[in-house]
Amino acid sequence: MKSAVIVFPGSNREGDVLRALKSAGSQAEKVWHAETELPKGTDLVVLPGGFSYGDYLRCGAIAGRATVMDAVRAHAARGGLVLGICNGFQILCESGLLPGILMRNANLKFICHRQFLRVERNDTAFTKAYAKGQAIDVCVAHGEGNYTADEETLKRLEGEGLVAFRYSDAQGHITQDANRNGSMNSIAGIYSDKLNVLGMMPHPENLIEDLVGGTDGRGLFESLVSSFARAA
Amino acid sequence: MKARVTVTLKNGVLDPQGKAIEGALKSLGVEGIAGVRQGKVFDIELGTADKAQAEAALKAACEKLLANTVIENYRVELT
Amino acid sequence: MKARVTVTLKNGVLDPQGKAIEGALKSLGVEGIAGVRQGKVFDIELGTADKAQAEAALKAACEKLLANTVIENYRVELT
Amino acid sequence: MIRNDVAITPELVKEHGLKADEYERFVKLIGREPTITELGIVSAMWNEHCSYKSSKIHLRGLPTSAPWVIQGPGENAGVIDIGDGLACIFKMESHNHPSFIEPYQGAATGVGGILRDVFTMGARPIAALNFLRFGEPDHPKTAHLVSGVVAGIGGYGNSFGVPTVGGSVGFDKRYNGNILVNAMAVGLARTDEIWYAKATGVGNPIVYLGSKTGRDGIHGATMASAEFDDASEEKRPTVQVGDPFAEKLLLEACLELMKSGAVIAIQDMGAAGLTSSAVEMGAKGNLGIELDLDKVPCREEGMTAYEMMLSESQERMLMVLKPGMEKQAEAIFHKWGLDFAVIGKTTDTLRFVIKHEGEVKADLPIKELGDEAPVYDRPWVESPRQPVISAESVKAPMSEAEALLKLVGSPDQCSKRWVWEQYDHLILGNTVQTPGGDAAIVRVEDGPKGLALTTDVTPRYCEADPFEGGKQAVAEAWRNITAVGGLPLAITDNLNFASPERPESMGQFVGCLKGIGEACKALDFPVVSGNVSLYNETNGQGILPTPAIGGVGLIDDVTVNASIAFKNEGEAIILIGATAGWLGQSLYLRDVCGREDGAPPPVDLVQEKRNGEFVRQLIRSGQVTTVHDLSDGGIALGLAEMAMAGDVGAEITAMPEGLPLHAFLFGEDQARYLIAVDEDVAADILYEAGAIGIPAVTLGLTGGDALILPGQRAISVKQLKAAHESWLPAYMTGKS
Ligand SMILES: Nc1ncnc2c1ncn2[C@@H]1O[C@H](COP(=O)(O)OP(=O)(O)O)[C@@H](O)[C@H]1O
Ligand SMILES: [Mg+2]
Repeated sequence: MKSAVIVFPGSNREGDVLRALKSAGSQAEKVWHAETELPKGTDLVVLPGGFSYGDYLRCGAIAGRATVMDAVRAHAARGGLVLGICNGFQILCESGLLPGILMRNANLKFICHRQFLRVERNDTAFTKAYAKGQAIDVCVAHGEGNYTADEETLKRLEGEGLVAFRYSDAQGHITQDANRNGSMNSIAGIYSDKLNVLGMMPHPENLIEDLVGGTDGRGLFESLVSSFARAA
Repeated sequence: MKARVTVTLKNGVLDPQGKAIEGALKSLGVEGIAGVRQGKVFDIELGTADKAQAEAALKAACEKLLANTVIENYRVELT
Repeated sequence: MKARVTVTLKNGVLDPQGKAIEGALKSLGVEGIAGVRQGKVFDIELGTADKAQAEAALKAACEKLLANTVIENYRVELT
Repeated sequence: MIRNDVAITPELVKEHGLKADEYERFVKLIGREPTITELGIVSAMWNEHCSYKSSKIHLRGLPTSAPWVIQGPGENAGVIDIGDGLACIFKMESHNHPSFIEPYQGAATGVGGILRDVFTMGARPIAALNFLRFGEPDHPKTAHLVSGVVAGIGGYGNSFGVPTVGGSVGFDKRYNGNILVNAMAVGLARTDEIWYAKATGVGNPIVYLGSKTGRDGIHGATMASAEFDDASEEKRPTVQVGDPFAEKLLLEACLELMKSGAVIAIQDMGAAGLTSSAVEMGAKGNLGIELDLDKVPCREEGMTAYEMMLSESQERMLMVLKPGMEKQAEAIFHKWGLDFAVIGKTTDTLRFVIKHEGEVKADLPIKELGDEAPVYDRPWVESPRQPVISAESVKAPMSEAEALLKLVGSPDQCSKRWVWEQYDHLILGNTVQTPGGDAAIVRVEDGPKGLALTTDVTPRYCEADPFEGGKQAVAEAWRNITAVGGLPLAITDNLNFASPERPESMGQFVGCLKGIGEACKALDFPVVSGNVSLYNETNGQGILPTPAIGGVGLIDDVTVNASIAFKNEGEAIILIGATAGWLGQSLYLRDVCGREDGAPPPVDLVQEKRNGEFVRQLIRSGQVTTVHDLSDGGIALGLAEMAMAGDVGAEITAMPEGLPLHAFLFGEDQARYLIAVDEDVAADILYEAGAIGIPAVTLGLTGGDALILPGQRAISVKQLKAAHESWLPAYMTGKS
């Protein structure tokens, strides 16, 4: 599998996700935001975490309008896979690839902590390596991760099974306490209609080694790589 | 020429920040505030003296970047 | 009663946000914008019909929370 | 001839923070009345912050070298060799005064400044730490300052993309009018790719990089050395606003430019901005500098030479480039969206010449600006000796169990989770030990090495006995690094003291420095960088003497380390080091008995070294993975922290001999560690310790869900945690 990690001015977790992709067996390279095309043969586009353009104006707003995003949109329209993590999720929402928006955390503070997520479905390219309903232990690090959408959008996301992950406790129960940023329906990540675009606030890329907190994040990258191993 | 663009959340869109500010004001002992909604203003210096040109530039700026028209409204005043 | 509080950066205080927006507008091809400074607005619903009370509450809200008076100015309009 | 259109009055001189005799010295040096720009320049260069005039002679006593030290104090940051061709570059710096005036921006720009110091030398920052002291919790300003400072540190570091992995937070009424915000940054570079401030070559271009210049913080450097009074809250427009986004771009652009081979010298613009960076580059290189201020990128209209020379706008750098490389350098900076301008050149005149709008605004001898700055041997008096308090003379006002619960939930000892959860401590994926333990551990690149990082000092000890307190601060940093398995290599210090013009506080400074020096020598732990912050006082009330120590240690194999958490049930808990039950200046005495007196615990550096080496070897040989050093709150607090971190209780059965229980449990004797090991291994360890004369005793066993102290009611780990975790969040939401 070939991954392109888009780097915007202010991206800062591109190295973390490159490491995760490579250790799962993907080829991966950085692509500068001013490019108009993706590298040939790109299977997966990753929008990494960070503070693109300082997160000034609205998180992800300026990056969402960068030149390279046209190429990313085209890639998604062809059914190509796109993964947006944290700031990447915010960029996906701002660029119209995913619905809704990420608002300031309910406590108005940046929060960085370990967090369990419930895997809502395991039949997508992103989650095959997990069990449905499994609680995975990853981390979050964001100031604006409070997922918000209008009622209709929310209904559609829920009705069509487009919620990818929810904040949960260690047993996979969805509780108020586990939803620290105040997201609607405890949403931590969502898919696009065709399940080929995933945006999520938590950082699976930081949980890929026992030495550094655990390996529950690996499944996501391994799922992606294995999807292509079979296809190829 | 100068302009002020005001961007506010559409009615019905939840404003967690405004809510938190309400809460904070209460705990600071500020009484008599029943609701807060937060928005943004942009004070813009225009590079043109032509009103029509200025308005076009401002509209473009708002639509393309300053407001997320899915959830926000904007208003432009030339000053 | 309602009020709008506008909070803007004092003159001379660096506005990293405004600077980034200026740059973004340029690269989006929006022409004719020479400068941007970003501020905040708060649309406030007051729990009182008494003007003097409302004004006192708003002043307290601004000084204590809404504006960082070290670097920001604020203006209150009852609407 | 240089035109002088502002008359330099005694008032003007005073406003610039120069004493009359200092001004006279300057006039004599240049042989004429200075221009206003020159007055500004000298006031910046000769203030305490830049000239170290009160501290210089005492700093000379510190040990600064070791075989692994590549660069000691005197550059932007200290550099040590960590093997494999890699260098660790680090420094700590204060932003106390700006943070008191505007906590968010003050703290944010403090972080920005220290990150810049580190990447100016070619290092990519890999970790940040911070050392914070606030006024008493009940003071009306404290919560606001905590909230702003913490948000500011997070706001800058998180966006910049460096993990903030450790620090320290404390409260004391002595910081009511003068908080401490010290930030430390740690970076990594190749040993053959380190950059210095020294300019070389005549006629080489001097370039300005980064953000534009505005009227930010004009007189900030003078402010950092001026005492506070009630009017200083009016000094507002000098506040600088940080732009972490610009700094991140500056980092990437600088590292890219350094790789291109275009850079001769580089210096960040920190305190006293363009003035001190330019003078430093020239003076170090024995060269003159000529600047044309018309070329300086400005953000505001009509800025004068005076303003440009003193502006402290953030996220700016000055470089000397190889001639002919300007275009290439400019392209790199423009790619990153940053300003780039050639603003001057190096000369062979040894003069610092400033031109603006066709006129010479300053023409000063460059070396003398630094070398001829006043140096003071200020009068000082030794701090009065405190009596040693015998353990028997201190009555326990409550049971030991209640006392422990009280301490665990006290402002100083409660969990600082509320703080460090606002910091991204996981970014870069190398944080092996997160905040909450003895020292943080970050892996170096892909391993196998790691760095152990900590910041420490116990100000109440330093006040009661500056010499022992200074020793203790270094020893504690050394111990915290040792406790995770690190080999302590070097420190950076941030010396926060009150006015040097009062002999008592000068005495504290002198005493602490002697203690620091002595401990550094004994422990092979040299000082490679640091910062002095004097005049920390309000209306004549000084802060506690607070020489914060930032320590760096090396772990050869980062997978072999120790943490404080009890990991298994049924393990033997062994206390290493001697216990005399020292209660003088202990937390127990202060927070449980309400007394702040007595001599602090003495630090025996020989024992310190011997005990530490023993523990480190136990960790490195893989025999022990659960270790906690003992400091504030003694054995009892140490046990509680180990139990809470691991969610495993413990029962302590060893009763002290000839010591009151509270002195045994809460005494703060130094050079001690608690470890927990399998019972079989325990016997070996006790034997080994005994063989080389290190005191070691088994206190009890881990297990159960409560901590049981001898003869005391069981306190459930849950209850401990509730007390430990609740104070700060409750306080910050106004519910305590
Ligand atoms: N301001 C802070 N930022 C990050 N971590 C902090 C901060 N304050 C305290 N901590 C963390 O909390 C833990 C306990 O701190 P402290 O009681 O000072 O430890 P010790 O007594 O071992 O020096 C440490 O891991 C420390 O890094
Ligand atoms: Mg410790």
